Amino acid sequence: MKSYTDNIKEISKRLLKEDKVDMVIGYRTGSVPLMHQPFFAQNQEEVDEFVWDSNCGLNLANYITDRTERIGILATGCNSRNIAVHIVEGKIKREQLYIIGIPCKGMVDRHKLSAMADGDITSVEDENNGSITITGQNFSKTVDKAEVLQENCSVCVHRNPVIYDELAAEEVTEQKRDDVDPYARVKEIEALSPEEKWAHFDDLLSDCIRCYACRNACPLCYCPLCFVDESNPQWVGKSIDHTDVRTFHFLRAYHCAGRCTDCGACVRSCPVGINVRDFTKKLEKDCLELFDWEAGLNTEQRPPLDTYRPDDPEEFIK
Amino acid sequence: MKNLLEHMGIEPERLHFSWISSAESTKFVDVATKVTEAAKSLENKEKKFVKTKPKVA
Amino acid sequence: MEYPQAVPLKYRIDPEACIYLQKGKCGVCQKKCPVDAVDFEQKPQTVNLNVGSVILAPGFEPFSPTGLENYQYARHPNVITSMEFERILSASGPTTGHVVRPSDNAEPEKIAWFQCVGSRDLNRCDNSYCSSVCCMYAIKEAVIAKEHVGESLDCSIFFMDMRTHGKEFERFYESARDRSGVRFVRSRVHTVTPVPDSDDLELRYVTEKGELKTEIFNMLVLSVGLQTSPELVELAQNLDIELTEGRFAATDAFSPVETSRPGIFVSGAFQGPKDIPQSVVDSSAASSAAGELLADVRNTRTKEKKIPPETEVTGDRPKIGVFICQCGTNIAGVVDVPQVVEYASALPYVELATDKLFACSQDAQESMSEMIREKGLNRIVVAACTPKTHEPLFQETLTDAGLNKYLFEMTNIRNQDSWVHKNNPELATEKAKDLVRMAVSKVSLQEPLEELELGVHPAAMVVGGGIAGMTAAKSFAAQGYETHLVERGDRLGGQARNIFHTAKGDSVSEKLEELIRSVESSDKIHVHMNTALKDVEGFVGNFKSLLSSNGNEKEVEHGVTVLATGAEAYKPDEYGYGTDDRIMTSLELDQKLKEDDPVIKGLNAAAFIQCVGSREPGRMYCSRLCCTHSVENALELKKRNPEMNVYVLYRDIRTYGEKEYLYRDARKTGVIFIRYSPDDKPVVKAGKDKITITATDHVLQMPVELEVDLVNLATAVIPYGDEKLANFFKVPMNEDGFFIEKHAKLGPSEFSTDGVYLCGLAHYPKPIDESIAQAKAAVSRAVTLLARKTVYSSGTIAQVDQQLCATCGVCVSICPYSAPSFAEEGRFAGKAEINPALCKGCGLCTASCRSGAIHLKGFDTDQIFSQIFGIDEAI
Amino acid sequence: MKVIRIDKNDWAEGIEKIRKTYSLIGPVKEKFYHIFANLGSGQMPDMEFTNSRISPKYIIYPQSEIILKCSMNAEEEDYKIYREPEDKEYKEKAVLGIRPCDADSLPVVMRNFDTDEYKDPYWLRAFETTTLVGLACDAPCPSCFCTSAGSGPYNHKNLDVMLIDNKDHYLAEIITEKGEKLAEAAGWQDKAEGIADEIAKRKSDAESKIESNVHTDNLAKQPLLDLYEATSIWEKAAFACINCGTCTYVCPTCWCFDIQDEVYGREGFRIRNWDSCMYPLFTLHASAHNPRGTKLARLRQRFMHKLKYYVDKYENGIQCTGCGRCVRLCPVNIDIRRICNMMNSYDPETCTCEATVS
Repeated sequence: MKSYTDNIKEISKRLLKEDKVDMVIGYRTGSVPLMHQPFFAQNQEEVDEFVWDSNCGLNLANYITDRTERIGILATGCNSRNIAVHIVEGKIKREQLYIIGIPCKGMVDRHKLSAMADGDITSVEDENNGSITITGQNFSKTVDKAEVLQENCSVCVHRNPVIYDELAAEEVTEQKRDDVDPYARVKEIEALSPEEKWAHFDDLLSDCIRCYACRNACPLCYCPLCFVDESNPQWVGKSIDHTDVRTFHFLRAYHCAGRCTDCGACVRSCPVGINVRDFTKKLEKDCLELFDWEAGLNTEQRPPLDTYRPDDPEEFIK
Repeated sequence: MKNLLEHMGIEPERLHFSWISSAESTKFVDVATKVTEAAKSLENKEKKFVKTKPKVA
Repeated sequence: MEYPQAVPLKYRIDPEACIYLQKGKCGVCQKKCPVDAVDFEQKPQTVNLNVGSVILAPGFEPFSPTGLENYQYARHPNVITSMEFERILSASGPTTGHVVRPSDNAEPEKIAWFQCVGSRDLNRCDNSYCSSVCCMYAIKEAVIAKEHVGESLDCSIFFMDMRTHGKEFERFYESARDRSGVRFVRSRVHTVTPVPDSDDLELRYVTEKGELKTEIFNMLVLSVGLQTSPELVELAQNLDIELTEGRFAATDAFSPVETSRPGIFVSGAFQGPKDIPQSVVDSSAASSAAGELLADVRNTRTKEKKIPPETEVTGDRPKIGVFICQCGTNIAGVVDVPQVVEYASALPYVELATDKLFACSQDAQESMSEMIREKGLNRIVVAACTPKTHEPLFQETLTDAGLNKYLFEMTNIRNQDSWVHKNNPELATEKAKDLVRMAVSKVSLQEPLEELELGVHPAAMVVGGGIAGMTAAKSFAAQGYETHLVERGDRLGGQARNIFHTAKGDSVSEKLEELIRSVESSDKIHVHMNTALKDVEGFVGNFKSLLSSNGNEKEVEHGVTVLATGAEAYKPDEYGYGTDDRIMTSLELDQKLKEDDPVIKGLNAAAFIQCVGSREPGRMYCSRLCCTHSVENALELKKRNPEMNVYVLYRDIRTYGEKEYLYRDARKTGVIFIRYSPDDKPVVKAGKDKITITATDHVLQMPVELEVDLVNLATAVIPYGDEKLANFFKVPMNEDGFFIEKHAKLGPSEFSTDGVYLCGLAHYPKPIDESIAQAKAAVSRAVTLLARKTVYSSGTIAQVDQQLCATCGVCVSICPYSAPSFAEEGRFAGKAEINPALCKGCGLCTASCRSGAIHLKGFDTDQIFSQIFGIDEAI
Repeated sequence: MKVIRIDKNDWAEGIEKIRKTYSLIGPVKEKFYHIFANLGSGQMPDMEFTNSRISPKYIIYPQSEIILKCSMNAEEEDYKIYREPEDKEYKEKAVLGIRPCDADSLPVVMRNFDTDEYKDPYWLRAFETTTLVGLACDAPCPSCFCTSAGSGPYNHKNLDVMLIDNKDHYLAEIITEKGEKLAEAAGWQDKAEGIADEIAKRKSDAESKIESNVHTDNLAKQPLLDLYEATSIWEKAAFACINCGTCTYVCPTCWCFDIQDEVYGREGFRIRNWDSCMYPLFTLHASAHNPRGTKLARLRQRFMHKLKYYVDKYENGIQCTGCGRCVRLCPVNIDIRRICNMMNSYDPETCTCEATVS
């Protein structure tokens, strides 16, 4: 995927040179494997630090909230959708942005790869032929990239950016909902009995340390004061009591309903590997089914829970 | 909201939505009674989302 | 007390039944009454009032079926009238809402309703008009009865034509049939006989297919009609006003609330049988008509009230006064009030707790006011009945005592306590304590709130130059207000231009020309033709609208807006419309009639097909006016050529009210009515000479072929559904595209958005007289605002804590009143702010703000939480 | 110091013995990762692990801990009167397999919980009743830098016992009396003689495997305010930072906490929870003013505290033992090694520094 990186550098340099933008937001190589760092370049030298491969999993839309500069930003399908949500919600103006669209082939799951490794991974090679090689002190493994994709990427149906000013590579073929079922996992949970569901989420959240990485990695969570941080009234207890932990996850997910693009930043950033998407994906599915809505596909329409229409479904009222 | 609550294991019987106008007192009594009974008759008596004892150190 | 909604809600003595008045003995009530309210010495008084105009709203009396022997009403306890059944359904009625039949108090399994009892009937009574409301109320009663008893209750309605022509009624009918499972039987039952050895009744009737059937019911409800009482007829004679054939006050289609005597106006069922929304429209229209007459003397007899300056309480320790109402025995009969008083006086910050026999009575109010001043109370709790009716009263007392009226909390220990727990007084007393404690904990956190005083720009804008719009403009002008009439087209008159006659046979065009002339010549009315509304900003009392006409833009300021944007006729693609000139819509036929087209006289046969585009999936509403219109035109055709064969193919004939006479006359003149069902619609084939219509005859149950020369399609009335306009004023539309009024019954001519009103076809299909009435009604509502010169915003409004605002815009998007917007300048530029004049305090934004930045004053989280945690103590 | 030999065949048996007097805590693989958890009866610690994902500081300093308790029932005597919970147990416990770097965090944390003015009873009681059976580290992670952070893979100075895995047996250095007591209780008495050289070699082998390090020599000398104002360090790092609390929560040396009162039913609890300087609420004043209102200020606080204020105040190295967890788990790859080296090499004259990770 060298060409991606080269193209990104080229475009970024041009934008900075032509003074089209004040900064370009991208990634630079991380100091540990699987972890590239969101990074902004303001000059040509800094642009040279840019990198693009399948370890760029955090959502860059998180970094443009309320910024006032003219910004060039890399955007994959989901990132671009979050940028669109940001524009709708007044967090940034479209005019401020020069969106460098990145047709995306998915990001690798750092939790999955670390679990596969026999020891610590020292380097990761993202081959162009769709395989990933991880190397550690005493091992080296090559795996099919498709198998180690983040789950959200493997079921992604919007790999190409929905809004952009320029593409850094040719568009990739989109997966169709007929081919991949984005909601397979949701359906599995839906099929459980209430007790099993409760137990599933209890287990899911048992490791949560309430570090709020999921919330803070999420571009949607930009409130100046999050409800969990409010002290008067204190909606949620601050300890790791399981009721409080669940309340946090449940309400955070609900706040993202109709806005979440399933970018997977929450899961990727979780230090203990909780699949927070078990909450958000359900809401995504409901929004699609009830309101025919997918988040961030345009910059005009507000998400369904922000608006009321007389024809909103109300089967839940009995 | 109801869907998500159910998704994470709150029984559908525990959350109920009805339109009841201020004039429909009997309907209100009915609905309230039915919902209460439905919730009480659930097999699992464990209170969900109710903090009874802090499960911390 | 005559009925629970009586105003004033006071007891009176029926002199006919009072032993004391009749025989001079007894007088027990006088001895028992603790407040000496009984006075046997009261005599009727004659009071002379000098008034500028009179509005008659004396209502109706329900038809009494006592004389109808075949229905067994007078003889059998289980045959009751619909009015009696209403009482059975009422929670405050004799059976507290339990559906039981009178004979044995047992829950019935099968109930039948008979329609048109005392209506559409010349044989057994002389009410040949349709009472308009019975179909709908019968369906409602059946549905509610099923809700009360359960799915298993068998409800059958026996009817002739189902007349659900009101707004949203058709859908209700459909859902009653398809979802609630109410059975509709098109038949007039001829015999009812009691079943021996039981309390049941046997019905014999002929089905649509001609079969004779017998069926047993546990109970029978007679849907009685509306009629004018003999006393009213006498009153009318005394007042020298004309009555109609059905003994209703005679009015003209173009002045629907004016009686034959100038200065005397009429509203409600005395003008003709009608339902609540129409009565409310009428009453507003009548007051508008009276207002036009009396505009010169407006405010000459009013007195201004003196309000003491407000005491500053901020920072003071709460000193709470708790007033607990006994409501006579309503509360005290169940709740141990002294115990609650004792309990309340020990609650934190409570300075004083006391009970009142009737807290709402004048003397109680005065003593409350006195105690506030004497004890220096700064927060008040009243535990009584419903705040909906009584809160303003108590708040006024606070204001009179110099307290900010928001330092008040009311809790309902009657409707929500003593009434519902009357069998459990001990628990009811405990619950009353809980409710009082909750109110006390909330009130201690209440803060004085400010109401913003806003000026009102004394001008109106009317959107739409049809008959409703022009009537509104004219009425505004007559009451002294500058009016901007905005019409997007190049001619005034709207749909009325296309109409030939009103139902009463008046020529529309003459009256219309007269109206246009008077509008155009009025110096108060500014007519803006070919003009579109580009933008609207502002709020009640202070709108600024940008008008655009041929590229020229102009801003007008106005305090109120009336939307009278009308509707258009459905252009059908069914029944061969558009393929043959002989197949036309009703309006096209009107045009021909108006022009006296010679073709008409030469026709041998003509057919009217009803419900074209109405009462169909996707447009599940009745267009209300087409039945009357077609029947009237059928008569007109017969008049022009009595030899002509005229057919009306219909589903239900809905000539409601006194329009029923037209239907009667049409049948008399030989117009043939053929009913079709929506799943077996007539088929129209245009041949060279004749048009052939094939339909199934409902009497013969056989296909019939009609050969006609003209087909009139009675097409639906379709609103414009102008979303942009709706958005300008943040007014809602229903799924059909009609505007949604503030309240279906009580606010038919206004929107929930303050300062915006509606009338005419944009609200719902209606004939000219109803449009005119509604136009005047809208003006009446608007003028009550304009006349005040200033308006006060509510103190209970939302406020943004801008430090916490995430600028996500959910509030802006979700508010139905456009109250939130983003601040344009200042320290918090870009953050949301709420216009206090627009905010209704509904709390939508507060609830949907993810970052918790919005607070609803008077219902802030700490106030609500203190109340909730107040309950917790009870657990 | 005594070294004993524990045959791996005797290992389980010894553990069964000490179960009677100690509650045992050890590494357990849960889902993908190891954590330190209570060992149920018969459960053995999984000693084949690199290190736990989250630091085991919670054994002594739980993330949420009830410190006081009261009744919320108005009829009861201690209605709204906080008392120490009676059911709080401080049973002797033994942590098996704790890594030296994590053990070395204890004296760091203790500087906060055990001072002349104030002694934290909860932390101290838990600490005093805990016996640490460490496991020397032969396969450090590439992101470990303990040797340059005052610790090391064979650093035993804060352990009671240190185990060295020697194929079929462990060599156990008995370092303290607590350790002695535990070894006795376990019946591990097989003295290993003459292996000092071997241990020294193992130690230097392990140390040589530590690939990365931090430079701290200059930190104390750096003028505080210059570092504070070194925007070239803070700006880029703060950009990526999402202000989650991951680094502080996984860190063995972060000690900050927040105290919350909570009501459950009819009981009230005063609960001490970990806090994080990454959170905006951390220093939020009641006046609504926040002296560390920006992301940059918060990120700077974390590193300045660990690498400058602490250094200056205690003169005992940096507040970091080089476990590398924050490096591995930071979702945006903010690397303390890089920041430390930048701070160490910062030249206030030119406002430049070396941004290297070695």
